[in-house]
Amino acid sequence: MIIYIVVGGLLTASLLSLLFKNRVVGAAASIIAHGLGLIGAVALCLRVASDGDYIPSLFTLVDPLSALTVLIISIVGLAASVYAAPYLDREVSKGIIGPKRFRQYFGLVNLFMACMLLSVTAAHPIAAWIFLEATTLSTAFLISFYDRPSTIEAAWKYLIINSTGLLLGFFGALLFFSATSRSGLDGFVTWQSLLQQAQSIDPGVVKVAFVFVLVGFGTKVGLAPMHAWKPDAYSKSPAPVGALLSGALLPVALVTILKFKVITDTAVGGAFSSHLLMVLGVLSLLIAAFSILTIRNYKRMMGYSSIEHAGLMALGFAFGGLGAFAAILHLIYHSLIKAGLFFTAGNLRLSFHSAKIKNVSGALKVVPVTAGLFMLLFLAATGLPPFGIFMSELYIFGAGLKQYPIVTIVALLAVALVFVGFFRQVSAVLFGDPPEGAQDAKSNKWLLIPPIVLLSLVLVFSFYLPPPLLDLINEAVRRYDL
Amino acid sequence: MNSPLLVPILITVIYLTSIYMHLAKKNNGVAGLYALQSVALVLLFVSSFLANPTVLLFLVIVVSIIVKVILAPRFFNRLVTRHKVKFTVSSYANTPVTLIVIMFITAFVNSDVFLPITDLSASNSTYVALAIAAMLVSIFLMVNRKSALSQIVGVLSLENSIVAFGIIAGLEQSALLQLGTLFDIFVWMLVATVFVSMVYRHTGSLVVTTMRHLKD
Amino acid sequence: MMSALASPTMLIAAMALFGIGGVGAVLLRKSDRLANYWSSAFALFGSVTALVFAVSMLASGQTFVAQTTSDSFPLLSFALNIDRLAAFFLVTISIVTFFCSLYGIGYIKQYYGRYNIGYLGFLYNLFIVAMLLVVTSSNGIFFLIVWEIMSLASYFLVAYDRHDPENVKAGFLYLVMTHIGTAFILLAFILLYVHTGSFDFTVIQAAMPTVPAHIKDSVFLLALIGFGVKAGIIPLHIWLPAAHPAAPSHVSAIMSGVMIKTGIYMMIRLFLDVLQPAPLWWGIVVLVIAVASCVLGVLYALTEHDIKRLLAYHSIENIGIILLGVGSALVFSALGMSGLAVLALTAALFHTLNHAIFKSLLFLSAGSVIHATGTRNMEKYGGLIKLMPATGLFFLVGSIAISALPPLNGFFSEWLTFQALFQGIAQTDFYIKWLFIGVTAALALTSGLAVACFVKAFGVTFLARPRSQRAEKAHEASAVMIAGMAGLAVLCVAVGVGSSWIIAQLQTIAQGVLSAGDHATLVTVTSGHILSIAEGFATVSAPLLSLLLIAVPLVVWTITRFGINRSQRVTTGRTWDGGTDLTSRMEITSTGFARSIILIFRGLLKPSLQHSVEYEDAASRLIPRSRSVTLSVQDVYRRYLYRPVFIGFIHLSHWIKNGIQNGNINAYILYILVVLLVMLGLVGVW
Amino acid sequence: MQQLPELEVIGSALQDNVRRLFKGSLAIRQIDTGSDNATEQELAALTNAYYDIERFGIHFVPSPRHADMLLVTGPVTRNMAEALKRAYDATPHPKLVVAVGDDAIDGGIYKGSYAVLDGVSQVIPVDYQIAGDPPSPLVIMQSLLAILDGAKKAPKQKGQS
Repeated sequence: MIIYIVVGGLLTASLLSLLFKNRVVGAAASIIAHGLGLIGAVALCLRVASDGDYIPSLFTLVDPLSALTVLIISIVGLAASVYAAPYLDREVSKGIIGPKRFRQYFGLVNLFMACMLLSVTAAHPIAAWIFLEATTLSTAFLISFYDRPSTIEAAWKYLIINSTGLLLGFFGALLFFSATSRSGLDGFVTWQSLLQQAQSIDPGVVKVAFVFVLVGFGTKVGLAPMHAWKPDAYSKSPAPVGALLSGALLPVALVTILKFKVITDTAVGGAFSSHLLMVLGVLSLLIAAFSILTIRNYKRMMGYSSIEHAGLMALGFAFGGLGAFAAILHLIYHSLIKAGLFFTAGNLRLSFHSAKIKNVSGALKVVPVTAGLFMLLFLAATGLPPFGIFMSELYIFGAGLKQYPIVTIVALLAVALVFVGFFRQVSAVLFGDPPEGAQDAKSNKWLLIPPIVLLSLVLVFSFYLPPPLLDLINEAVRRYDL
Repeated sequence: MNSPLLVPILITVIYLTSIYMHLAKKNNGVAGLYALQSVALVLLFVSSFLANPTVLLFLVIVVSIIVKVILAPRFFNRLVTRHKVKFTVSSYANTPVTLIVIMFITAFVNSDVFLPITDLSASNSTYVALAIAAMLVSIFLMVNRKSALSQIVGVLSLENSIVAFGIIAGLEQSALLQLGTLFDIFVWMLVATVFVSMVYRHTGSLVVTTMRHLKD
Repeated sequence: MMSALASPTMLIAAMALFGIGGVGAVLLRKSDRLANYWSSAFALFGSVTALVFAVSMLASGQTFVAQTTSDSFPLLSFALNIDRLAAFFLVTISIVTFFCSLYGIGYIKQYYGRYNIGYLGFLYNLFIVAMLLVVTSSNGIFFLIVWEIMSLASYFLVAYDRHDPENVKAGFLYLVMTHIGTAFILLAFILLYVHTGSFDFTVIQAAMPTVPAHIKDSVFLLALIGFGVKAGIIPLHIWLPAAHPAAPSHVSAIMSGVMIKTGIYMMIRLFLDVLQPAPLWWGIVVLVIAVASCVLGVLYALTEHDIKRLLAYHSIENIGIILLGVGSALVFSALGMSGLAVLALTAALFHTLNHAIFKSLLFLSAGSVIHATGTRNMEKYGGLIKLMPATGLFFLVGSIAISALPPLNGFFSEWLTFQALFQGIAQTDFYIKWLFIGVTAALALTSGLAVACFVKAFGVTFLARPRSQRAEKAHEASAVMIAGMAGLAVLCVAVGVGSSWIIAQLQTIAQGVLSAGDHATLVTVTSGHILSIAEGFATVSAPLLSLLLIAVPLVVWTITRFGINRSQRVTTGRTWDGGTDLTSRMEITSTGFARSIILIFRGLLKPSLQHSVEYEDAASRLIPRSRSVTLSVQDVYRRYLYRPVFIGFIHLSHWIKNGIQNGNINAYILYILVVLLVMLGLVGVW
Repeated sequence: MQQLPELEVIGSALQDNVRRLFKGSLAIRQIDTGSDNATEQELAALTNAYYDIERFGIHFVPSPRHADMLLVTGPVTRNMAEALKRAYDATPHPKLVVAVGDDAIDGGIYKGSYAVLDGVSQVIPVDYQIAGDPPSPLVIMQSLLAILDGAKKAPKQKGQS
């Protein structure tokens, strides 16, 4: 029931913000709904950790990995909605957007959240697909939120590329049913039944199907070379939307791929999917690394950073074993850190009125707290200890080195290059003399609390994983790594 | 599949319409071809319904007709008339090259790679291959054409071919999910047409190549 | 009593003290003074505690092992292993941090109101804690975590004075280089993990016989590069001359004095301990790198006129000298000459300790000079000994020590290194013999150049007349700063005089590292002070030598004063200037001093010599108005290695980015189509 | 050719004195305090191949630091007074100061000019004077001999001021 209540709450919040003109109502309603969502997610995780899969109805199936993803989505979602209210407020006061846009924002964001939750908990692959497609639709208007030519361009690319990708994914998903439809299960196939039937699917079909699924959902994850929409969409959308796209939507799509991967692995062994994931993972890492080196816009940099991390996770799952464990850890860390980075980037944008790196400098002088957070989150994102991504990257490389030395070494060097590029840009943003007209967003502390909370959370998880969380991760690894 | 003659004709229609979309010079023509393709798809549904009549499937057929055959082409035509963009913009490859690429795609689909899939429905393997070819040709439409409208139609045609593939290969889903899919597509269409309008408003044309400002 | 001091509680107490100092400083950040006093005081307490702990560990000879495995993360355990080697490095670190913290109390005052002192205190304490943990950790992951924290803390300290864009750039270069180094270390540890199944050094060591040789070789090379970056070996040194000057001077002292030694520590730990037995070529590689580092390091130092960069290049030189010891130890142990290996390692360890002491002394006194004059450019100094006599004296002591002149500590470790090399020449066969002959020659050259360099550094800075207004108004450092420097200066002398005893102690440490028994003793100390190598091959007595060096001048002076020139009357007049007034322009400059040596080595240094003449009348070019000669030396590695690589990457980046992310949506969809078709094509393969 | 013996005689007498008083080497610093160069010509002639005074142990040195004797020429212009004083200070004890030429003694033909101080003795204590405008080399040598003879008789005479 939990999940339905949460989704119901989100939809109600969506409706409320669309119906009421008062912008406080929408914001308050969605923060409350997201807060409820987080409570629900924690409850769900505890329940799944103690009792195993949670199956409230025919349509919903929450396994450990889904529960983890729900938790991540809820944390990022709550942080984003807490951040969004003061952020949009400030944009309204600067005249960037009209006051009426609040309604649109909160209406769509709640819908977006609901779709993600439904997609990741759906028992049926096609249902998961339907809700994933629905996220594309709800976010398209969020990306074009500022209604300028460039945002329309970004949203158009997002819409077309993702729709194409998702339809390919749909086709791949259909192919997975080739076994089940004949064995009389007719129609309502869940992930579980599909997995049980996996042995009976023709290996040839499974392979082709997985290629389609990987390319299709990989588009949504943002694996190179299907990544092209990412820098555009991330840089043109409002900061909290970027946080949601990177911190919540990416895990949802990745988890969907994993669910298909485990079926594929059961049918044709692990090597096939691993090799494909590895190719895309390394490609993502390399393209991201080289792109970040000379990037000129720090919000686009976030996009490439997401691509890099998606590549790392793909590698982790491809290597399996310790790598899979690390990849799930990485998933958690990445979502929290990247959301925090988007928030600090949003603060920078509010203070400097530009996302171009050449227009931003001396942030340490103008907005010291934001700049400090930006620095720390950057260090966390590029895998410096004591932040957890260091551990997860170490494990991923450790898992891969023996069997795939070249892939691992290339990945390691690419990660180092990402650090160099990222650091180059961060250094340019933080130090130096600030340009004229930059002012401290004197400052609504609610613009700072979400990234601080996320950073603290990462720091806590970097040293200590609460036992239920660890159980969930281990159980997920057991299930998804064959 | 109880009507052995009908299916081949319908699937060929779907395949051919996806090719003609490459060649059409007018936007209305592209919309019309989509309507034709959708009719063929609906007829495929009907043949499936005749074999296995259920209420939900009937509902699917009705909704399909409303969304794909009636609403979608009307949206497109209204877009065309409102923005006075009767002729579609050019494509990257000229007609012979386009045809050669399509030929290669079709040949690729008929190669060994897709053997396991075309064998899913042994009796209809040629038509399964045609459906897949229609898919890839639709994607190629999005690559080749510079018009925003063509890209939307490309996505929709891709969807049509996938559904057609599902019907022929016998991979039909629970009708409830098909309704969900249809709903998605319907919303997608609304969103996409709104976006086409926005694109026109901001760039003054439907040429997607004008949208090349977001680089690096 | 001893066992109480050597208990791990002391170590934990030290860490806690640093922790209180760091966190307290952040909490007290509103008041600059309080934050400074608080953090420095606790750093002092922490250093003393750590020092007491480490010394009593060494004295009692015990080994302390502790381990806490992490519940959350597999393979990670917070494992400490404090053997004699680790304890020795603990001693070195805590001695230096003690005096630097003392000095810092006074030095930090100049940052009041400009920067946040609280964060400085936090980072400073964090930096020290991380260093202490680096030399004690015995789990690869734990090590990497503290290693990176150490790098990160020191990065923030380098970039602390952030209003100077040069410092920011230096910090960038430093963190990038150190991060790349860490990537290599990471790879080395992962490689070891893959082949031994553990990140624990003890487990790895136990499993070493099962590791294939090529893996060991790869680990060696990776670790050499990775730790070499931190140690600053040539050609991985480029961050060092940029970063060390950028940090506040007491931090530079720690970075140059001990942080770069953590790289040496890990090389000793891995090459001579964990990865043993090692093939011969490892030692040869290390020796070659060591020679390059010491010769080039001192040459670049000669060309510098930035006092801290000069000192930083000397750190490279001294790292080279230390590595000569380590490399020889590797060669000897590969040849089965464990006695010689012990001798060489003892020399390396002793030089590590000595360099830590005199280099931090030099950095601290350079810091006082910079504090007083506001510039790091030696051409703007001059005559400072009259204005800041104490600092001048300490700098002189440091200079004598680093120039390896008796009776200060530097002499004895370099002497010991020479002895190890001589033994190498004497006892090895043809090829290795010639290797050692070359290496010895290089070390001799280095020593000579080092003396020249410090004649220049001391002379140009402290002698003659002030060459800038700031130098004329220089003032002596404050009392705490003098106390910090004085302590280290006294240590320079004390370690020099007591070198026989210390070498004997270090020898037991070296024996422990190389698992060589007492029989492998080449260094003997007879009658308490006479140090003898290889049964009388060479002997030296530090106390006698010091006595001699004090007595001879004393005697000479006495005889001249009271014997020869009894009736001499001394009058003090002004300097004879030939009738024209003396100006600072008549003095020799640091560039002028070094010019001839630079020109001798122009093949290596590739200096650029530029003459430019300005004429009164540009058309006729008869009467020059001014004539200037610019002699500059650029780091060749930077110009020919790092820059091209960096520019290449930038070009590649532009190429990839503009090619792929070209803004055309049709192309983007084409990528998807192509990937799809290619992958489908590959289905048959996999 | 008749003069040669005289030169040799004076020279060897000088050499004897120099050997006795200065252990074989008398170092002279010549200071030009604004002379008309006539005296300098004659002093320079002392070192030419004909007189070659160096063979008798008398050297002209570049720095007063090395000098036993200062040969001061010129009427002491105002600008040179300070330099002369410094050179005198820089010369170690014991030292001999000899004013060479009439203008060095009392200003000579420049006497009374606003630009000169009328003689070396106005600035530093003068021990001996060699008259002449200019004195010839031989005269100078003879005078030097006389000076050294005088110095020999009264060795404790200096060391003053």
